[in-house]
Amino acid sequence: MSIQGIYTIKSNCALTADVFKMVLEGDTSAITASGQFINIQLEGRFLRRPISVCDYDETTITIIYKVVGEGTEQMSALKAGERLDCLVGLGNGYDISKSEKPLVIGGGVGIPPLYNLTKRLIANGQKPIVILGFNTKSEIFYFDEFKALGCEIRVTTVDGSFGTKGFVTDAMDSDYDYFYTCGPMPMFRAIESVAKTSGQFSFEERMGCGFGACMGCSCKTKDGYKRICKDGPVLVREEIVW
Amino acid sequence: MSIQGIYTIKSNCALTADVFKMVLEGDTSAITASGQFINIQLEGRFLRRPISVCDYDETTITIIYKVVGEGTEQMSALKAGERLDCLVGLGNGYDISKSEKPLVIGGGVGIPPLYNLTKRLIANGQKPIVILGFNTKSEIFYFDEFKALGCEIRVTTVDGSFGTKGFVTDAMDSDYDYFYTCGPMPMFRAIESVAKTSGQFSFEERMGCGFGACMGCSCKTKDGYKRICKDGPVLVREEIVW
Amino acid sequence: MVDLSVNFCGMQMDNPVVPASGTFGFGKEFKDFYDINILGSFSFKGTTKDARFGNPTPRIAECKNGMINAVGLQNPGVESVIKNELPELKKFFHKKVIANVSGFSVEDYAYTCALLDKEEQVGILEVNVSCPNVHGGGMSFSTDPACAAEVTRAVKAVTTKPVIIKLSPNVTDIVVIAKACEEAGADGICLINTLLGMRIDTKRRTPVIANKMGGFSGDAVFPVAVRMVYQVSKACNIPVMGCGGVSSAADVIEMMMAGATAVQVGAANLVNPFACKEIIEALPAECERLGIERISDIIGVVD
Amino acid sequence: MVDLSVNFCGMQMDNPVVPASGTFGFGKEFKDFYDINILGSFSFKGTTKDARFGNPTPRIAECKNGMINAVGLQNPGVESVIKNELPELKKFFHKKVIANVSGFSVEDYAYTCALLDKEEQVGILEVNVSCPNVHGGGMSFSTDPACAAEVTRAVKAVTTKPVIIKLSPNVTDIVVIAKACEEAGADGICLINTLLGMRIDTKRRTPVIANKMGGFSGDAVFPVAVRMVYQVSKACNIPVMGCGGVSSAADVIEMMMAGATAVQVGAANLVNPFACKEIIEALPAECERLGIERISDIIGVVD
Ligand SMILES: Cc1cc2nc3c(=O)[nH]c(=O)nc-3n(C[C@H](O)[C@H](O)[C@H](O)COP(=O)(O)OP(=O)(O)OC[C@H]3O[C@@H](n4cnc5c(N)ncnc54)[C@H](O)[C@@H]3O)c2cc1C
Ligand SMILES: Cc1cc2nc3c(=O)[nH]c(=O)nc-3n(C[C@H](O)[C@H](O)[C@H](O)COP(=O)(O)OP(=O)(O)OC[C@H]3O[C@@H](n4cnc5c(N)ncnc54)[C@H](O)[C@@H]3O)c2cc1C
Ligand SMILES: Cc1cc2nc3c(=O)[nH]c(=O)nc-3n(C[C@H](O)[C@H](O)[C@H](O)COP(=O)(O)O)c2cc1C
Ligand SMILES: Cc1cc2nc3c(=O)[nH]c(=O)nc-3n(C[C@H](O)[C@H](O)[C@H](O)COP(=O)(O)O)c2cc1C
Ligand code: FES
Ligand code: FES
Repeated sequence: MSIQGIYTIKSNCALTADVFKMVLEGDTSAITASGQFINIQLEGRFLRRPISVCDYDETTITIIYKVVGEGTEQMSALKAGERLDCLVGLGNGYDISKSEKPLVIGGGVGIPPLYNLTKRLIANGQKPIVILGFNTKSEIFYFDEFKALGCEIRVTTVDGSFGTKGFVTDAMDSDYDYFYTCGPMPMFRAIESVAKTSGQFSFEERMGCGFGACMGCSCKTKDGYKRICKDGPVLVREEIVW
Repeated sequence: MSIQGIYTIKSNCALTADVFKMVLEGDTSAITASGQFINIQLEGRFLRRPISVCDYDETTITIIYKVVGEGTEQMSALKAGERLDCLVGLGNGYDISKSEKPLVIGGGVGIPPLYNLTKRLIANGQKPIVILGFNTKSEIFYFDEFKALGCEIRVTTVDGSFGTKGFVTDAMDSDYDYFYTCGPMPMFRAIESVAKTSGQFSFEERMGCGFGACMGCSCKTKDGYKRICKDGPVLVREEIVW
Repeated sequence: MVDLSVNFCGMQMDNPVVPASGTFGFGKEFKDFYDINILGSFSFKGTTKDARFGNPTPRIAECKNGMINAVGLQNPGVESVIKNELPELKKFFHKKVIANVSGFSVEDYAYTCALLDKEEQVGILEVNVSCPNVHGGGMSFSTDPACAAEVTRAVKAVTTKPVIIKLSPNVTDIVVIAKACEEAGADGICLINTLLGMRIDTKRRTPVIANKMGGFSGDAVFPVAVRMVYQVSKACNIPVMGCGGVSSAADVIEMMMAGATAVQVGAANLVNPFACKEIIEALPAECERLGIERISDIIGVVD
Repeated sequence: MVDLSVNFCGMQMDNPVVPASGTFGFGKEFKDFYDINILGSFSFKGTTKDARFGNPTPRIAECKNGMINAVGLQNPGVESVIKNELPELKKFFHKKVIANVSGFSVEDYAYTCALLDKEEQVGILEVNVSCPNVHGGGMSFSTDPACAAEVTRAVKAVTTKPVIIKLSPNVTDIVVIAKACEEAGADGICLINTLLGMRIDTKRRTPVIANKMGGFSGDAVFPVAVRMVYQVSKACNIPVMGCGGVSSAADVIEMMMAGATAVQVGAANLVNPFACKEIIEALPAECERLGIERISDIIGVVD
């Protein structure tokens, strides 16, 4: 069950040229799964901005966001101590009961929700291999943080400036029994075409509400329509209509 | 010639339950006469708020305003150090070349512009008598400040709780050769019906721009139409169509 | 104590605040945020004869002080609404609900309304005529007085419940349409639905919304809504349900003074799920500030 | 270097930014703030055959993200404009100006345009048809395609200058009206004029504006303007001057991608007298950010 609350910014700093990490303090009791998101109200913007939970504990939520437009630009200028109205605990999140040795595959700003997911998989005794795809070395973020979780991390860069040259799919040749992914649509299509197992994809869609009321974010699945914000953002491979 | 500038709030404090005084710091070179006004941009409000200059010097502008709606409410919560975008030096202001022994008559929040006017009249060697009208004692503001200017001050209150009981017109029985007034329309009508000399009235009107561009504030005068914001707010008794 | 109650088309409501169709689903998503029995009533998601997926996504675009939606009447169809949604709703909402009905032919409307007429939970039928008429070259029923009247008559013929017609603001003369509905037997008018708007993604050089254009609503449209509520309530003798850009108690009062008997809140619910609760809680103080003892006294008080 | 120049109806402009009629007077009030020769051009205050005082005050109401005006076409009349305003303007504005003309009969329009046709400072005649037709029961010329076409023909007959017709958005089908004007010989279309809106002073229980209703404009109306510019530019073969809610360089680009060849800025000038200057200065960087080398390349680029 999602909640609305006022969260205090503890920190907000750049990880790369246009990717920022913000830590929010407040009630996190509504977060029940990795891959859920929060919906942030920004002064002077009509709609809220949906951002995945990258990590959380009893009192803080960490988010990582890329500046792509006016709202995220505005977020990047917020200072510690400022307060934000957020809806928290939105979406279904990843179901981690399905795997033993999964691949966790992230591309660009699809990576953040996979951090808490990986942490949780490890805590649960599963053995994830994490593949992180970036365009180039200077855009890499959270590599050390993932490393510190103690599982295998593979990085791909399109230009080969770090790790394997190529796409995340160029690093998928291992034994795995499942996969969890978040990232851009072209990456999803590539994974869909090579993946050997079942898995879960986390989708993005423009949202009116983020909590299931407006039908703004619907998508067709093999099991009928689903709302990305409420029945998603995570969909299982088998139900997705590409 | 009016200017646009960013002004820093030096102080902002209550004079009565709903009347506040704000001192702004910035370029005051555009102010050339008593009775001119500034037009203040407030965060989140589409139109600016016109407020008379109560007093000014080389670097500061003092305004006095009553909380009557959302904009003035918002102004009352502003703190020293905050900055405001203002258009400054708007309107014609009072022409003080016409009198030797004038009455200066203000009602409620019509009083502020008369403070600088009175100061200027005295500096100019004229001998103003100031009549300030309020509803009741608790609403009186700037009495001491006017007093300190060293001219005769008469206060009227509708309920008689201070000074003469009644209206400003009940304190007008003296020798005078001209008058300057600012206040509500009923007061203007009363003055118009008893005044024995020529004089100047300062009007209010809802404004689109405040600098003469939109024709939002026009009024008919005997000399054709005038814009309250540019050709006014001060009109001479003889030209006014009541 | 301020009396907030109003009577809209015979439906007694504790207060005039009604979430607008399409922004409140079938109530489920909001009951987790607050007890929705505090509402005057609510208008459920536009329901059609058959289930509809609606338009392709993206369906939502942000605007300064508003949003555009092109949901396209996604709903499970009237049979499913009656079989699944209404029984579910009954568990947590104990007042009569407003049934918002859409259609693409006069028969569609009559069919859907005839079924909903039998539902004891439904207090009022709200007929959204801002839909393209497939037999009329795709022109909306709401742009032609004769079409709007025809829908009104067809619906009135199949129900004994009060019928209100929800009008589109995208017309030259709203009064002509409203009067045609009144003459055809409408018990009330609801307005406004969304203004037709568009935003462009300048990076991609495409419309933001897959459907290109969509329905613009939210704070920005309030002055247009107030104007139309005023015009229609002065011209007609049936009550008006005001809607469009309402997000505060002050807005509710302004809309009622313009002529609305009850007031719907749309997009504001999406941005702030507590919008209606906060408005209802703020209304008594706002009324007191303005010297209003019974909110029903101010309906259409402006000349 | 980004090329900001555009050619609108044969008028070569350094940039597409044009202050809208009624928000820039005859330029005088703005020349004290900045050198207005940086503008593409500007559209002067709506001018009529005879001098007009306009409507009673209050004429202005504030809205969330916009304003309502009911100035009522106050202007000194065309003779005085030609005798006093244009010579005055010549002293500080060295480009061609757009002459905004209003009228209350077809003859009015023709009379005023015939006089302005002789003025070498006038580059384009912008005919505002959002005025009540006194011979047509007060209905606006802009709500009927035949009326709008009649005005267009009458004006075209008395001038060799380009004629653009400025349309009201308060219509069911803007495309029908625009096409009627095109067929009648219009060289371009300007849209949108203001939406009809209303605000109420809830303390006094009266409309804020003496005239009750008025023209709503400013940021809030932008999505409606973008939509109409898009619809009309797709349907017509004559250039469109976009207008409505523009207040930034990004808005100008969005409006042009929707189909506008040049873009007018209205209410924004009133709130920020430097609005157009700031937009013109921001345009090159905004174009670079979006990979635009020549701004004229993006006109109507959206499918
Ligand atoms: C479930 C979910 C989780 C997300 N998690 C993250 C994350 O962890 N990190 C991150 O950087 N980004 C994330 N995004 C994308 C993020 O929401 C957008 O980048 C952001 O809303 C852009 O806002 P803006 O004001 O900067 O852009 P603008 O283009 O100015 O925004 C205009 C409107 O479009 C919406 N919008 C624009 N891009 C997107 C998008 N890609 N998805 C959804 N709405 C969009 C905005 O919310 C706003 O309503 C997520 C999106 C969704 C749906
Ligand atoms: C030339 C001039 C000088 C003024 N000087 C002073 C002064 O020194 N002290 C003072 O307290 N007040 C003064 N006023 C009145 C002051 O402008 C209004 O009280 C103020 O704008 C109200 O804003 P609000 O947001 O609180 O009210 P709201 O009612 O919320 O405002 C809504 C809109 O109406 C306008 N408005 C409301 N009341 C008035 C009014 N009386 N006159 C003009 N516009 C109005 C607002 O500016 C705004 O655009 C002056 C007005 C004018 C025209
Ligand atoms: C996402 C969304 C979906 C809507 N769906 C419907 C609908 O199904 N039926 C209907 O009559 N109106 C629908 N509307 C219109 C609203 O009920 C309301 O008339 C309009 O949004 C204006 O009110 P607002 O400005 O408060 O949003 C919808 C509006 C939105 C924002
Ligand atoms: C105060 C004011 C006066 C206006 N006067 C005229 C006019 O005389 N002639 C005209 O064609 N449009 C007039 N307009 C309409 C504007 O030119 C413009 O079409 C409209 O305001 C929409 O643009 P905006 O949203 O940028 O203000 C006026 C608008 C305002 C705000
Ligand atoms: S965003 Fe409203 S239902 Fe998903
Ligand atoms: S307020 Fe615009 S002309 Fe006076």
